[in-house]
Amino acid sequence: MAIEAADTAWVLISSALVLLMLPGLALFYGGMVRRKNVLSSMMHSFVAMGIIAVEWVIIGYSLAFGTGNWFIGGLEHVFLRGVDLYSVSGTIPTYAFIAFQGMFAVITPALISGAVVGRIKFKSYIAFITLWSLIVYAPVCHWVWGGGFLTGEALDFAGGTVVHITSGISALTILIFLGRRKGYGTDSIRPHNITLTLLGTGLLWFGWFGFNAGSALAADEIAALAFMTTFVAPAAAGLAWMAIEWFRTGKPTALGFATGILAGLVGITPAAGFVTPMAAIIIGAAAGSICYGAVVLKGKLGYDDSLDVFGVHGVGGITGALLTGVFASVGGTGLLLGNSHQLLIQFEGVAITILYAIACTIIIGFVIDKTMGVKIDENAENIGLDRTQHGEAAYNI
Amino acid sequence: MAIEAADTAWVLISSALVLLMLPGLALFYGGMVRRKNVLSSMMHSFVAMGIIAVEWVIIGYSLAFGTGNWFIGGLEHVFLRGVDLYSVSGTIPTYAFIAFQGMFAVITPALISGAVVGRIKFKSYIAFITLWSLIVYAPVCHWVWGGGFLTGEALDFAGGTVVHITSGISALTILIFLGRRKGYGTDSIRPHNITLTLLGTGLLWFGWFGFNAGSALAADEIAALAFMTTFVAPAAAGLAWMAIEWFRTGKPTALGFATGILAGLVGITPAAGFVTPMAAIIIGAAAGSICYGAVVLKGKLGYDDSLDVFGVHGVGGITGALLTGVFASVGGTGLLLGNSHQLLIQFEGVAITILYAIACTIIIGFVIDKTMGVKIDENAENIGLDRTQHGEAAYNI
Amino acid sequence: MAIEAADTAWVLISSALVLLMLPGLALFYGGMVRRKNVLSSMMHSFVAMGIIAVEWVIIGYSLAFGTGNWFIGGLEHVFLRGVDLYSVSGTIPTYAFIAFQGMFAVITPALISGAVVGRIKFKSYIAFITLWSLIVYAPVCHWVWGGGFLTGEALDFAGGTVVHITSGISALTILIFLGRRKGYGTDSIRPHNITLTLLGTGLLWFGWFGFNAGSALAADEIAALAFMTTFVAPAAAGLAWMAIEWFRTGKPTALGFATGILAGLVGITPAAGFVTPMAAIIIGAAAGSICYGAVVLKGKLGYDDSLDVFGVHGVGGITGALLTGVFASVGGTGLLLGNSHQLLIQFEGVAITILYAIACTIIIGFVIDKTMGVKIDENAENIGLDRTQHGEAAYNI
Amino acid sequence: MKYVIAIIRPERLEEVKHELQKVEVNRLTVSSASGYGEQKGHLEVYRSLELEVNLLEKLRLDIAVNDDFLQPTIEAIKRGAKTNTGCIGDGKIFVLPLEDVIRIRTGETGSDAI
Amino acid sequence: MKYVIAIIRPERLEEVKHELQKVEVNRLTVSSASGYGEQKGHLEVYRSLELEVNLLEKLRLDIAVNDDFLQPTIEAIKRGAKTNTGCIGDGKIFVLPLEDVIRIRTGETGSDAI
Amino acid sequence: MKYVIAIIRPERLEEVKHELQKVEVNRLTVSSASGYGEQKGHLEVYRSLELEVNLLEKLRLDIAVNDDFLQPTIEAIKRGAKTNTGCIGDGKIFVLPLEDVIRIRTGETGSDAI
Ligand SMILES: Nc1ncnc2c1ncn2[C@@H]1O[C@H](COP(=O)(O)OP(=O)(O)O)[C@@H](O)[C@H]1O
Ligand SMILES: Nc1ncnc2c1ncn2[C@@H]1O[C@H](COP(=O)(O)OP(=O)(O)O)[C@@H](O)[C@H]1O
Ligand SMILES: Nc1ncnc2c1ncn2[C@@H]1O[C@H](COP(=O)(O)OP(=O)(O)O)[C@@H](O)[C@H]1O
Repeated sequence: MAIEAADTAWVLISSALVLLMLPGLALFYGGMVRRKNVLSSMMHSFVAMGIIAVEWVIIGYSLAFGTGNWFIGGLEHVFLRGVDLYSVSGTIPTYAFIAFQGMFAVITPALISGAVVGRIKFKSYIAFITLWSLIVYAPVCHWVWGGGFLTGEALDFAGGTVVHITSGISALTILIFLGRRKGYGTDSIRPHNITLTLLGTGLLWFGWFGFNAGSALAADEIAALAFMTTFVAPAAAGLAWMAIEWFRTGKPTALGFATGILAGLVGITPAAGFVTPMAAIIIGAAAGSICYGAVVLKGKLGYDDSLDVFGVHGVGGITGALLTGVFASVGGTGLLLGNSHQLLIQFEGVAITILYAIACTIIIGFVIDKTMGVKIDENAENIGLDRTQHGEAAYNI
Repeated sequence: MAIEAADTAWVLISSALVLLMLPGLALFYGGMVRRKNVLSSMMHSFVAMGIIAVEWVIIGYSLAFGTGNWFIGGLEHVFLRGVDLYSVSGTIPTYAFIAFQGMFAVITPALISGAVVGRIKFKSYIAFITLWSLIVYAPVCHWVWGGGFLTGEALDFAGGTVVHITSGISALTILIFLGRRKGYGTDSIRPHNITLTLLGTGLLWFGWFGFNAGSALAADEIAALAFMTTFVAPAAAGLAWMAIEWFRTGKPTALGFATGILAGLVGITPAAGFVTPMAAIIIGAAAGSICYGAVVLKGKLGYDDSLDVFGVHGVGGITGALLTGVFASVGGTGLLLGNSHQLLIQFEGVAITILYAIACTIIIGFVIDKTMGVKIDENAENIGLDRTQHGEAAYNI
Repeated sequence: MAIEAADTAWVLISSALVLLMLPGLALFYGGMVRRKNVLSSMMHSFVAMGIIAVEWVIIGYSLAFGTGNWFIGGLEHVFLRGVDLYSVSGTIPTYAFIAFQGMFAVITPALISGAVVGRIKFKSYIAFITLWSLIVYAPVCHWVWGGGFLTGEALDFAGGTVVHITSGISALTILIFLGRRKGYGTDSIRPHNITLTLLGTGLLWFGWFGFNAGSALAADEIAALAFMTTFVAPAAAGLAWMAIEWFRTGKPTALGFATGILAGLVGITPAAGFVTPMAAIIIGAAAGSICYGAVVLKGKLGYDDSLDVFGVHGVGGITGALLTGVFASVGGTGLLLGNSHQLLIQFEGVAITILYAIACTIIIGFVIDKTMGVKIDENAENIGLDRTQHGEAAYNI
Repeated sequence: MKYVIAIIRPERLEEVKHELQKVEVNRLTVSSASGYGEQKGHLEVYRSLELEVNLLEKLRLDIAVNDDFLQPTIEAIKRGAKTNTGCIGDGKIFVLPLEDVIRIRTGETGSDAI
Repeated sequence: MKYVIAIIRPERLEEVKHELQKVEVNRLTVSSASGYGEQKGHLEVYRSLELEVNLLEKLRLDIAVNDDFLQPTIEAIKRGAKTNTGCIGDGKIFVLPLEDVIRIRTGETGSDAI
Repeated sequence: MKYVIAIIRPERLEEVKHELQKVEVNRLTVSSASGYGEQKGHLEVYRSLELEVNLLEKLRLDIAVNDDFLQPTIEAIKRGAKTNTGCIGDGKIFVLPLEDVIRIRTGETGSDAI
């Protein structure tokens, strides 16, 4: 079968957009940590580009998209065996498909890093994401998109479950081994440069058009729809967050608005190509509000998910996955069109993924903690990870 | 009619590029203000993404592109009624068209924010852009592109009139209600981080390829031409600005070069797909020089259009619109090809838009000033908008 | 012949991506210099966008891609004569081709600027790149891609020789006239903001997808392959650099990882569309390791190629060009497939380019040094180039 | 001679400079600092996490003066630095003895060099 | 009254503040500084170029105290600033005479104003 | 003992440090500051808007010395900080009395601890 040049162009540029989300994420997170941890935090995203990209072509792709069974793909594409220049996936070259999917594999573990900033050993982080990508990401990706037991059942347009729920839940779970940062809750822990975070937000939104609209895997009407929903949902989410914050604290913060946008991007991800723009506004507003609540709750409960990976990606992903089951009206039908079954399936997909992510993260965390240790010592935490883990200072005179 | 996948891909990626101009603008402006106002300034761009995006799909699109009359579109597409997955505009899905046009609607009021930094109330800013987008942007957009009385008459390839003249003129007008910043003209008001401004310039130029070349609404020869002119015009404009500045003050500044690039981008916008690359160089150089003059003049006249929205977007937009009437040679003919009538129409379009923008801005400004007040009090201005309007500090230790 | 819309869209967006590499480069370099030289360093990239863009359409394009002879193109396309809206190159409008190639012309001299930061006169820099682009870039581009004596012989997919070897070698050569920065090798010269460098790295990688995959000049299988190799090679290179650094100094630095990524991007450039992804991983790892070695060697030898243009672009480009002759297996065959002749040709291309670049750079440098002088005086160097050359300070309160 | 160190609110700098100029004190050195003091309860909210910020941005002025200028200098700073409400956080002035001053350019010393 | 200037490692700030609070010294001014001193040999590596960094990040505390608070203040700083290993670079305390203090808000002077 | 505060041009730091090392003054603390002084007329142009910048970047050195080191220290700073042209803005040196010094690491006090 021949490829479609237009679809190829679209998926390639979408892949590049998703790659740009990594520096975007690095800035988004990096701006929120203290000066002494900014390089460490950014390196979490960058090193994921190194490790997971290589791991993906060696084995990850095969595990996720190889034929395999209901649970996991086979090993037939290890080292990209069986793929060559003329292999085709749908209407695009398989290489384009592998690259596009590889970007998703890269960003997912990097998302987790927001929870662990300022106190995780760099080598343990590397070990963690390497294992996690194989043990959690590859199977869940296979379930939902690669021919596993949820494929064709659960609606997940661009990765609400595969990307955001897995990472958000695992972020919360890994805290078992990390606890809080020293000084948590005092003014000595404030975002060191919110302009970086805003720039990161901009790059993330930009890249997310590739993430969501690219997931149509063709330059067609569905891509246009997904583009449109990815435009309005984060807008609505940012406004919702801002409105609540303004009302509750008297000030609409820039950081809050940025977080709201992100919540909206997460929330619309599973629904992007399945719902109308108007439904997208509702989903966005819901994601913004609910994530706001989750983040407030965190503050009350006192666990230190430092940059709110759970509150935004976990909660936002769950919200989006369930609301997809409510609002789906394009290429699938949800509750509002009378298909309550879909909501059930969505719920099932979410629940299984949550349990699986928790279990695996505990095991991986436990193994790493026992072998190389997860948390750095207090003195190193005081001095900062940039200096102690990387031997650098981000800012010099 | 079926869509063209390649055109769809091109318009979608162009839309994403235009969205990226918002963070670009936020950085461009944010770098030029003082540390204490940087988040406030960036939020002006970000919040426009929130508000106008939602407003656009609810009503703005309908007012701009609904059938309506010579002055304004109808209400038939309110809440995107009548648009569905398979709606087509030209050769692309209507959703793609709406998204692309929505990006223009978002960026236009955000441009205005450069004039008002450091002293406008956040809530008044929100009220202003919400109203302005309906009252000024939607009608002018309808006139020029949506079937109104200038459609097919005035040449405005990508928004010299619709985007830059409206925003530049309104920026100047709103100063009636704002006056100067405290300390205007002393060294205590200097750009706090020019690297941000340069990065913003880079993102703006990058995004502008989507803005201009995307306005071809197809991946065709016109798009390639518009791309080419958007490449060389800002280059020439930056050089022109730099040359004059070097000659006059002895130093070629980075900020000046960046401003020149922007002036060139603005200047070529209405002409992008109508002129040859060589004409684009002339237009760019002209825009760079004339905007330089306008900015010098501002300094002499002493009004505080803080980041020169009028000097760059207003004057650059007018320059471009008129020169389009001079140099047009592709898909339209200008003065140089003997069609003096076109220049007249261009002039007419510019004049009407200016008058309309001034009148509406005065009314909107007046209403807001009387109800919620436009300017913050002096103490808050001293402390800075980040702290007083948003309760944040951009930079912490 | 008609154009292909999909190929046009792909080349246009790729051109925009390459343009974005300029701000990317400005940040990459700007972050590594001291605060007092950051604008100067960034301006080196920005002013190249101004000067070379204009020079390219006036004469550069004609010299590179005009018919001409084995050595250089003719003058038939000076001022883009003979090109109009409907001119076609391959399957895309000639304007798109000119824009895409123009981006390459712009970035190549800008790469050199990394070697000369902190001590070159701005006007001399301008003179240098203006001449260099005509005397070095245009001919070498003509040799390899424009119909010159290496066209169809040497394999250079996206500019390993044309872009990276020419710039890397010239960067080293120009140091003859510049010597070291004052204070070289002491702690007073440290990167002032590594977050900028990381962001720059991200933008460069993103843009490089346009650079490499766009060089297919079509949205086809080759583009997908080049995309894929541009994804994994830098990943492998970053990991290689990090591994060696970690082993040797005990700390994996963020700056090192970023440099490794860049080395991998350079290394894969000539090979991008000619090798499999697995070969790309090897090439990337090789480029990362060998460039690391080159940079260490520089430290030992004590010459002040400030930001390692030679170590990364020169050495990386040579590594890539030769390894292309080893691993080529798609659209060309290399040593591993028994074609030792190709390696020889690669070697020949590299050697001739090196000699040519050295000779011309010496001549250009000599002329500029004798006329306007290349290096600023010591006092100005102490104060910094931002203040003395541009009359600005990047950061103010 | 005295060495005066004043800690003020950043937003009062212009006023203080203005008042100092009035009493012909035209030379000073400014640096940024953070203050911990009585002034508390300034609340910042980061993603709904309320932090009681007690490290506050301040400016520090160093002014060397001849003895007869001391009192006017202090008064000028007070006038310029005091907010209308006379709030906690308005700042403090410290007076240290100063033994000698040297102007590098000319080599002058003592009260001439101030 | 004394004007105490202490140069400490940035990472010890929280401990020092904590110790100072224990002895009821609640007001201080912090600023960032770079120190050159004995403490050398801290090596940084930039792209394999080894730099011996002798300009080190420090914090500077300024604390004005009444005479009877001087000794407790010094002891508190010492307790808070000393690393377990008592390494070079732990810092220094300088004690300067202080002639007067003025609280801007109230106009109080002398030891009451501290 | 004396506490020397010197305000210099940022670009002279290396020279000053060099001169200080020659007279065996190896410890100092550097911080950044902005100076207002005689030195005016430095013009900056932002988008053609000319601003007379009177807030100038400076470095501030703090050096505690024993009495017999005072004169050499002052001379060294003067040598290092003076520009060829001896321009306005070369800076100033202030000498304050210093009552005590404590080295945190060892607890040493007085002139031994300097
Ligand atoms: N005793 C002191 N020593 C050092 N700095 C002080 C002292 N007292 C006040 N300051 C500085 O002055 C600033 C203003 O103090 P403030 O809280 O207004 O004091 P008060 O309540 O005594 O007026 C503080 O933030 C701190 O930086
Ligand atoms: N005599 C001095 N004058 C000014 N600052 C000093 C002096 N001695 C030490 N410091 C400051 O204190 C910091 C810590 O000094 P350190 O190297 O630990 O000294 P020591 O080896 O004497 O304990 C130095 O980095 C410097 O900033
Ligand atoms: N009396 C003073 N008090 C505080 N700082 C001063 C004083 N005089 C000078 N300075 C500082 O020294 C810097 C250099 O002063 P400069 O303008 O060269 O003085 P002069 O003209 O007296 O040589 C000033 O920018 C200021 O920071």
